[in-house]
Amino acid sequence: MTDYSIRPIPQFDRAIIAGAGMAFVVFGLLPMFGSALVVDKLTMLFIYIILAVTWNLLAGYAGLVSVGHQAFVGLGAYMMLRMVEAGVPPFIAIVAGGAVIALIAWPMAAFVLRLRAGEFAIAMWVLAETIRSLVMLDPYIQGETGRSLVVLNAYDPDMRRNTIYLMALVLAGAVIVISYRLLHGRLGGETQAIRDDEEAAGSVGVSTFRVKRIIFVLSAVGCALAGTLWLASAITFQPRTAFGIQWSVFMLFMVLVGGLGSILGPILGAVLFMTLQVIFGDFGVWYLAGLGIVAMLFALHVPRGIVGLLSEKMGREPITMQKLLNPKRT
Amino acid sequence: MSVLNVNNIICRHGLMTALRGVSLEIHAGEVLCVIGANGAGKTTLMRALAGAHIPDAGQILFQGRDITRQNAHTRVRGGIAMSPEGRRLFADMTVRENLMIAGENGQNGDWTLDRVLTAFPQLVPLIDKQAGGLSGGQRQAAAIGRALMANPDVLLLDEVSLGLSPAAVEGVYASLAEIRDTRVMAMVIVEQDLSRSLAFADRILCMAEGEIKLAGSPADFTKDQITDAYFGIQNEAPADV
Amino acid sequence: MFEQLLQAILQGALLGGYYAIIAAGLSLMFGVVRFINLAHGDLSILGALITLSLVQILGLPVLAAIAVMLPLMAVIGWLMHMFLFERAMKGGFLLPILVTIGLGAALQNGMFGIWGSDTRSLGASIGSLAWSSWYLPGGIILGKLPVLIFGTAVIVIGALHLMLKRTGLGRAIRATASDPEAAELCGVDARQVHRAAAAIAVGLAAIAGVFLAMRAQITPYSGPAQLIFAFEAVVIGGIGSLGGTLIGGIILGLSQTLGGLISAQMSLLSGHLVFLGVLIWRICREEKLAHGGWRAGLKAVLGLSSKRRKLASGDLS
Amino acid sequence: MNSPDLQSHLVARRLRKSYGSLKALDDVSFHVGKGEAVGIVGPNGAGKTTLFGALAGSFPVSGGQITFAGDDITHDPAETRCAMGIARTYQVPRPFLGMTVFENVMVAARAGGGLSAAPATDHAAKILEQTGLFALANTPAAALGLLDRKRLEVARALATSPDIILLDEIGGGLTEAELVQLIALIQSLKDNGMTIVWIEHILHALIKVIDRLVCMAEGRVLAAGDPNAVMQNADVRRAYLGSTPE
Repeated sequence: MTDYSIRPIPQFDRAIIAGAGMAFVVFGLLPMFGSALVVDKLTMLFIYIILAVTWNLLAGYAGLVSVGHQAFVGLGAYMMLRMVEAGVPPFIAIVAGGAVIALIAWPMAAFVLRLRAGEFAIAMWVLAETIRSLVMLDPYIQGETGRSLVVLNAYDPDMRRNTIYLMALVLAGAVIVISYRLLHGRLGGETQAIRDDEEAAGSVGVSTFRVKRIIFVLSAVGCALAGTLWLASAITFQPRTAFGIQWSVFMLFMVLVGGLGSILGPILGAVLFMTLQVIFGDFGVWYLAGLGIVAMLFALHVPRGIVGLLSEKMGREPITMQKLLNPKRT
Repeated sequence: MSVLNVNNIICRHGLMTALRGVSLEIHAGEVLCVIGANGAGKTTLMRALAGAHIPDAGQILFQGRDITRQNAHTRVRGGIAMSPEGRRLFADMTVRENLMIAGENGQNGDWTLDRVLTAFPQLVPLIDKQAGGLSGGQRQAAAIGRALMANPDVLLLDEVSLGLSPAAVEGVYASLAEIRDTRVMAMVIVEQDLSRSLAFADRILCMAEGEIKLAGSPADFTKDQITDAYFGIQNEAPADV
Repeated sequence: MFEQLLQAILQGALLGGYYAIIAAGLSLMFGVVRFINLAHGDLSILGALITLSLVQILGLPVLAAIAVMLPLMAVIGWLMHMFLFERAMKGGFLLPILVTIGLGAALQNGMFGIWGSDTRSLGASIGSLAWSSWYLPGGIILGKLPVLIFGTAVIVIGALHLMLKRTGLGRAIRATASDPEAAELCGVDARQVHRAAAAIAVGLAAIAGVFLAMRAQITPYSGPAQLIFAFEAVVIGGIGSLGGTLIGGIILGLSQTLGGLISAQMSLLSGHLVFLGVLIWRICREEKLAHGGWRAGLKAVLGLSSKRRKLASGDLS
Repeated sequence: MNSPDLQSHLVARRLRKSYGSLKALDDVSFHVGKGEAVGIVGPNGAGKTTLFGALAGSFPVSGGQITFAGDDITHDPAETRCAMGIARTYQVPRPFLGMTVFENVMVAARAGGGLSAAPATDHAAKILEQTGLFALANTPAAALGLLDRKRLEVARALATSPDIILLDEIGGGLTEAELVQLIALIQSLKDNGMTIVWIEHILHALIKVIDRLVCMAEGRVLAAGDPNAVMQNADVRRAYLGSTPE
């Protein structure tokens, strides 16, 4: 019998993880000396990271491409609005408004997850539109006009900005850590097995539907949290923006360019996306058209994104979920 | 004169090698029957000849021209047509439409709808029925008729009698015999029925494990030689079966 | 009240013609090429905007503009299939979705860049057709344009149907849809057939776009909504049949106009709800078949399977 | 050896499965006793693999009933059947291509075997050793050759700790030496009490292990029983060779 052990995390990956931990602390201290503009931009970056990581969980690991997850971004924002209206303190509503979306996504999964690839993608989109129409029926939202989170104006602007910033930072960190931990456990293997071959996964005992449903609900909650944070920083809720298809395009861009189905990919993608937005954002629609073209080119020519290119250079993927067996001949 | 020359082709399905260096020659107007057990590589050979499977190595010459990398539809237009394994009729189209497609996209020649219906009279009452509703024998007749509509110089027929009732097999072979006796087109037939092959073919080819084990005129071999080659047994203890 | 209802039913049915045209293209791509093009709606708007420019800038008559635009759009469809879709299809089911949504974003924003954000319409260029109506007995008013659109839809779908049934290209398309390899073995060049299907699909989208621009205002961002309507019509009518697509379009049109009787907001919503209803019914029926009965099927859909699992006892040592 | 005292473990009664007008399974009844090894042969398109799919729950059947250890499992999904102890391999190997060999086996050990992380690791390592894959544990499944993919099929099925294993043409394409190893492995599984159903074209391999042989053709069972008797059966010879050469 050969003796063995599970190979420990490589040195380089540990360095990245330690670096990320330090970055987290530095970002945590940043409001003490960063300008309001920087804090705002970084808040947006964290929101993008949440979106990219959760969408990657769905598409990259479970193989479910949705172009309707704006439904949850919008719903999260709407829930928060309603909770605050009902008297919940806004900073609590940021988290609660996101979490409560799980109750909607759970029954929804029962139907949408039975659809095949392309149908799932568009059916999600129709659902997003349906939910937007339903939300617009709420008289409080005033149809297309929307509503503002006026309660937040009662807080000191700096305090408000910094609190939202810190919440975004913590939530982004939590989303990264939770998805990392989750994918390292049993669920991660099962999810990838489903992505690679759903029927074969079932035949080795993976409860395919249950696993997909868990991932679906998690991704919904992630998007909803991004939605609440976005509402908290933008203040105004307009159904057309909150439920807009642009969220899907952004998520797609970040994940594709960063690296679909990798841990680092969506984070790198979000950073790159934010950078591009700061530099080229002034070009308006041409910038957005460019994003579409770049996403298309990456999908066709660099399907594993920046992380794929990095892996080729390094000879292995940085920060994988791979578990390796270390044989020690005895 | 040889119409088709196959030189040492190798075909892989992903990681599995289905043909391990097969060479053969097909003469104009001759009938060649390919026999062998499941997994011997017969169907892959047929698909390689038809252009549905491009070989990983080797060469295929048709009337002296290299067609190794030519795709299936170009070969049909050049004069090689196949009735594939499983018939593969277009189920929601009528028999007439199934036949017309090959007629419209194949070579010109004297195989027309009328002639196919004369050769396969069982198709006459079915001509406007959906192909999906036909019985096994009718399907086979339609599939062979479809290949004939392309007016090929080489007609490839995979698994002719598989799944057919004895009466249907008789019917199909009666029609094939007429075509054979005109000696206009070469036929390559994959046939599981050994005695049928021996009776019908000018030459037989026995395959096992992706190689040709035996080739020649049926008269040249004993029954035991053929059965052994069929099961891929070479000078081993006789099998228990 | 009764008149209003009748009026709504008529309008809804006529509107269905428009949906059927755009849906027919989507359905053709899905049925023949097995490819879902998420930029289908945006291509429809592109066709409309090109027509608009030909009319308003070059001063072409509307029909001439359409005659110039249609072949152009068909060529665009052909080329897109050749350079984008064929490659995307090789990458499994993920890539087509990713590529076409990227294409959609590029098209929408590119069109915005070229044509600007103003809402536009062909309504002004088609004279009295845009607003004149027939007055039927019983107070029913029938707009000439909706009737024209519906009539064209029936003709276009009928022509498409005849083309598929009666012509060599049609047979080749159907054969390729049913079994691309068997079609190849009959001498059909499946790749060219796929490209031709893409060209026809984009052409249909463009016709629909022109009609949309005639009866309503469009913006570069109107495409996604059209895609959704097309998809809804296809699913309601059942994938793979042109007649079904027409019926699906009419049902969608009816649900929207009838919903519109309740309130303006209910119009789109009721269309979506009918679509979701059909989808849910279809899923439940599939599960019923798989699980041997409605109750077991419904339980399976909701994940309430009551069967207790036993752990395997056999272990090897 | 259709001995009546064998408790029937997995039983299929009058299974039907149609794809359009094609009857892939046409009233097939099949049973295997606990600890028994049954071989299945038949020409291409006989419905052998479809029978496996029906038994393992890969798709719903059009009619008929399947029971396992007395429970009706006709409408249970594949994962439930796997957890109950039915494992299958695929004729064309279907490894999880994005994962390593070890990870492939781990998924099966955890999901199908119901083991938690540490025991699953031990179990997986043991099975990798047993199937000769240990040295390849960290190789991506996509990089495996056909033979190793077939080994991985067996390893993954074994990792779910099954009572009964359905093996679909795992011997095809192997060299004679590899075949000997494979036969030894299957024999050892049988000796440890595992029930085995094995589809195989390589008759001489099959016959070394099995107690009973079933021959299928055109979606039906042509003959079943003692392997030699089945192979002498006139229907079987006709299905395989056509009418025998005179």
